[in-house]
Amino acid sequence: MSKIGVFICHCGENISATVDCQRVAEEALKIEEVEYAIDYKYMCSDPGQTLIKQAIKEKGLDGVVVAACSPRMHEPTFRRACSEAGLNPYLCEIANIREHCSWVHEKGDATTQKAVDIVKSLVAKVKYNKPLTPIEVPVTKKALVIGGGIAGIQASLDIANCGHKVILVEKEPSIGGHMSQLSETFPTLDCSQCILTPRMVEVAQHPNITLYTYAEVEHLEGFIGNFKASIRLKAKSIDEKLCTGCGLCTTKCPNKKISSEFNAGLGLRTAIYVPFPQAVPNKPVIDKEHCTYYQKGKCRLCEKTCPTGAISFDQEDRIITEEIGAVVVTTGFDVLKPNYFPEYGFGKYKDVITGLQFERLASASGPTLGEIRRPSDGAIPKKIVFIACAGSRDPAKGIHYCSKICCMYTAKHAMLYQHKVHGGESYVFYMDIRAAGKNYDEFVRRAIEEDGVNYIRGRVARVYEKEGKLIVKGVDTLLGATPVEIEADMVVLATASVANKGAEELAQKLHISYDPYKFFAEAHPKLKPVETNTAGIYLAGACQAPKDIPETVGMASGAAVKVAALFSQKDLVREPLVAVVNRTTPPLFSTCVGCFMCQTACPYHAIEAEEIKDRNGNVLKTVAKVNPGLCQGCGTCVAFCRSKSIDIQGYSNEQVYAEVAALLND
Amino acid sequence: MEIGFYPGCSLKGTSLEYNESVITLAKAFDIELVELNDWNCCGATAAHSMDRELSLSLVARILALAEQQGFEEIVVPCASCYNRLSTVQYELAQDTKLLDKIVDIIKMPYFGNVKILNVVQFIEKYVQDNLAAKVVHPFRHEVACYYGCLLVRPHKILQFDQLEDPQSMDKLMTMIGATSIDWAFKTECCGAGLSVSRTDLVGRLSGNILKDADDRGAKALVVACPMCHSNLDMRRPAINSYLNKSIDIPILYITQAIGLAIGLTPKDLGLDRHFVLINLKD
Amino acid sequence: MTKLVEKAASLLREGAVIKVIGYEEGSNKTRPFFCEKAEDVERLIYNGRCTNNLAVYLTKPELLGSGKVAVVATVPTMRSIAQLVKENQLKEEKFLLLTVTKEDEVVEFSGFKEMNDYLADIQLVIDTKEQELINKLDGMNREQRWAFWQQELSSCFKCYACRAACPLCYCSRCVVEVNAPQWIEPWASPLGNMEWHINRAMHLAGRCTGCGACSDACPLGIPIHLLTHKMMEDIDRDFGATFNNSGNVLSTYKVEDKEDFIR
Amino acid sequence: MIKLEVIMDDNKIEFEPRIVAFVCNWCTYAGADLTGTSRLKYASNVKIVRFPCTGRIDFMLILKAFANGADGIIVSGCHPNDCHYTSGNFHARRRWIVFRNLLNFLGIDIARIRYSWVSAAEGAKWADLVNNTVADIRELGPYTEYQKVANYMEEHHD
Repeated sequence: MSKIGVFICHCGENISATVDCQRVAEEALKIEEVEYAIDYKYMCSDPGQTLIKQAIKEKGLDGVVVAACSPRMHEPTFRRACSEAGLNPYLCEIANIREHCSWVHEKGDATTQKAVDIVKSLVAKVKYNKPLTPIEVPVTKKALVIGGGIAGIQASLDIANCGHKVILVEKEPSIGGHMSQLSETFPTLDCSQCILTPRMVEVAQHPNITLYTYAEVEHLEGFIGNFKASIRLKAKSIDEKLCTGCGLCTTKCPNKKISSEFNAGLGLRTAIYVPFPQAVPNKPVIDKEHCTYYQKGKCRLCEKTCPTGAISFDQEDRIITEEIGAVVVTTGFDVLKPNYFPEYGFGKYKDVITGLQFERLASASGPTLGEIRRPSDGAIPKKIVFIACAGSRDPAKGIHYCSKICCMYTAKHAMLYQHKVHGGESYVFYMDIRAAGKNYDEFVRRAIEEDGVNYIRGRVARVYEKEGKLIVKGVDTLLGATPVEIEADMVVLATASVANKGAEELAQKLHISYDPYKFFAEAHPKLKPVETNTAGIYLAGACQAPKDIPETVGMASGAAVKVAALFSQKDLVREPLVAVVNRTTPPLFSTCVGCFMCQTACPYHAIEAEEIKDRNGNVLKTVAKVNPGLCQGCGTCVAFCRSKSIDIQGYSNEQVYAEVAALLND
Repeated sequence: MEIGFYPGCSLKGTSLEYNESVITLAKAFDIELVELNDWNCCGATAAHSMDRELSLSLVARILALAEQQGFEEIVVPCASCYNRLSTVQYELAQDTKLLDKIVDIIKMPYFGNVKILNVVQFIEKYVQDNLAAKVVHPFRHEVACYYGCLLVRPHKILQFDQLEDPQSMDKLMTMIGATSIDWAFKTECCGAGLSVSRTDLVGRLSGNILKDADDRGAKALVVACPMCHSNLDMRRPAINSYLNKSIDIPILYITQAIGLAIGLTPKDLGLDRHFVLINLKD
Repeated sequence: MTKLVEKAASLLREGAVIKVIGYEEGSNKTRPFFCEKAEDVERLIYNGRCTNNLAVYLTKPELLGSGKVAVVATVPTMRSIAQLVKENQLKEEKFLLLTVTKEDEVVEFSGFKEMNDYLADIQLVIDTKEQELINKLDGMNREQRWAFWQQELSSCFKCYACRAACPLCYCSRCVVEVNAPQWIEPWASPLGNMEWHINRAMHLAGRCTGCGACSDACPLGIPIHLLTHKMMEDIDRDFGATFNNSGNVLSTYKVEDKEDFIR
Repeated sequence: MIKLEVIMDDNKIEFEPRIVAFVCNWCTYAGADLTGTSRLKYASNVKIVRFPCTGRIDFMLILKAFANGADGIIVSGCHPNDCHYTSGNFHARRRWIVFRNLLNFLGIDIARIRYSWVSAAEGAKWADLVNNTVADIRELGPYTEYQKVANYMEEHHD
């Protein structure tokens, strides 16, 4: 016979407004083996918890059901209270009568009855609860940061400065990310590279940071505190120990006409290349796809040129494994390919470019050394049109969401244009101006009022070329939908920010969730913005949603603190809600017959074969065994076991069976 | 083989030559277009802006007739009919309550599974594969393919070609030896909605289209819509007076252009019915 | 003396195996025969009337003893053996597998792999009568099917002969013997009978090799094998799991598995 | 026991189906929490049983729910590719495909089992799912066919 206590919370009026809590308590007392039942205004408050603790002691309760809000909210609170009163915390269950009852139904008998039924089913369950002990797991105090943009750089530095080891993996030959491509940054117009490159160097020199560039995460297994990552180090075809970064090879490479990723396609690079002069590490890699030697078997000019003999054509990709305790994902974003909009002629007309390309034109390190010149003929555009929301907030053709950064960078672009091209005319077609942020709106006002940028509220229908001009046909909705036609020399599209390509694949490798746009999903939109639903994996920067630099840096530091907090504990304590294969007396040893169907069902490779041996070491039987360190408690194996030899703690067969029966039986 | 055919009113009146050329072209590829028995108006005129139930019922009856007469597919050359038929089929598929109501009105069984083909889709499906082999007089001219509004939008419903930069007619024209020019007015409005009431506006809108094609060196415009055709062809005086210049580019239905390429006679293709003379020099 | 008898005699005489499991003539049908002495080999027969699935004995160590055992396997027996191997139930060194061809030649397999290769070329044919019955049931409406099965299952008195005859029902503790919780009432009852047969079918889903031993064993002639056979068909259609690549259909998955009922 | 029958205007007693929902903790349970947080109203006939994952849901629990008097059942978890445990829902999906075919072959009314994917963000979808299921089951009426089989003892006493 159990002695169960039932505690019904009013949650102020949140529950009691539609559920008759006193009535629930009365009905609960009628349930067999319920020793005590009481309702109270705020069960989670101090006096409320004291009520539970006292009852446990005074009535000698061996099971507790708290009927209150969702267990996802206060299950830990009430379990802790039970534990403080000397009751094993796993003998406490939560009946969710708020989210699943009082908030979703009108006041009335049916609602109260449903609350009673929910209480009944959890009382039935708790009778079969068993005292459990948390599992303690050691933590590997080394973090993996995936992506070497500003988010990854900041997170790595913060974690490393807390005294923990960091592995930073970047898929490109250099760290720096999109920020290194930017000209100047809003709203201060300070030079992006000037503020970024010192951080890049710091990463390279930090004793706690191991940097792998031209590398990608292949596989991640394990769980919080105990991950194992395989990282593919792509062959750079360079012996980095010998290479001095002199750059002679890049001048001799005969293949000079490769579109430069760093210059967003506006510049050219060689097949052996350093993406940009300030790259970290400042050593070249050979792009095998474009290298004459790799493609045709002849050339090796770079090899002949290299004074230190650092070129190594037969290098192969290497895969290394690292044991780590936490992961920060900082893989950033990509820009929507504007061929979404054939009506804007991107790809067809050379002088229709993306915002990112404009950044390169405006950058002192860019293909035009910072002069705004048309890609087609190098002329300075006298009239330029910026089209905001090229893809963003466009459910019909682009994406639903706002890319957040375009209003600001478009204002910056127009401003930079006005500063660089005196007497030039600039137009911005926009839907709304979203300039929420410190000094942001002031910045946009400055562009309009001081620099004379013409803002036209309306959409552009079409861009086409006529007699060397780009005809931009749009509408001015503030002038009563007047059609506007501008003969421009250049058009800049503020293309939408989208998830990085490969984001979905990476999410599946890491077992983290993502939204319909393939941005990684945070664990809670407000309260857990840097956590993912997978313990031990954190997010920072634009891989979670479009964001600007200050936000990204803030988020990266936030993620770093989460990692540091995890690493500050000696051991990680895990919930003991894991699967167990039964054991019994010889000669049966276990009812498991060793068919190992459970093994293929387990997503965590947590099921091992255990050989049961006699004293002489002869194998008597081979049965399944669950590794509690690896098991995450999904219970998929349990449902597959024909002989019911595996069960899961906390959701055992007896528990759920009793719960279902009690829910339906009046 | 036989395929269902819904001509609609234009093809029986102002665009007789479209009707002739579609049928002749199909015949050249051994396809008989069988006109639906007892067909009615598609409701493109006033019905769909005045009375929703009527406009749905008109089309539902047409599609029900096609089902009844055993057609899995029907060819609908008029872009406006094609648009109405497709839209109604889509709307009825989305809303079962509405469907019940309409079935109750037309008093005919309706399953909504007849496939509706516009003329370009018809050519792509049944003509294209054997086309190259049949070309005897390659159509060696610069042409501007003009799609207009009804053939490609709304994309959500029609799911045909690229909304802003359609290419299907351009591809077909290339197959018969033509050079299709890149131009900016492929899907601009020709003013069909104002064709009768405001011919001055038709002159302006169609004029802009024709001027761009002319500026870019097109020797002919190729269309697949009777409204586009009549505006660009019949309203040429209004156009020329708006442009202050005389443009004599002829307007051909795609079926006529292909027909000429495979050696059908101008008469069979109804070329003599046009206002602007077709006088293309090889 | 048939070639099978010769082979068995030589295996036993040379001590290559301690027993040969095969068939002998029974009162009016054939029956399994555990031949342990060379002088009994003449009783071994093999023909189309040998229908018992001998694989059922291979998971019972108490019947096998502690030496190598030869098995005269029919095609259905071999299919069951193949499945048992996939489920880690048979040790290769324990068995010497034999089969007899249409021409009465004895084939000796070097191991499980060779047996699988031999099986790969043989199509699984579902008996036409059975297929007709399945089709008939598929053609009924739901209420009729319900009535059909309620009628059929009402005569089940839970003797578990179906379980005993099935080579793949080798659990040391069957789900009907689990009592915490008591998933299935152990006595015969309308609910318990249905739940038992659903469990049996689900537990055999993707594993059943279609030998039909279960319904042959049923003393009341309930066509219970239709349940597992129907599942074989469905699984084959839905997951493309044919006999040769099946084995573990239910505890594996494909991302592209198709269904039309989860909304 | 509080009376659960609703008296309709025309004095007809409307049947209130009893429905159990088997949901996973991470998506649908959280989604149903969101329904609550958003204060969306839905029918009170459905009671939720929480599982760590749809992969955990034993097919026998569905049969047991019917045997214990459920008129309808909802089974719901994370959308494909979104499983908290990466693949529990894929295993569950395959299991339900097979199980559903078997039940149908046995003449069990599979229209009474409603499968869905409801994510943690789909609070409104959960409310719709519940309301639609309640309406559908109400249309189908009580599952007396199965309950008769389950309560064969009572039958004998009658």
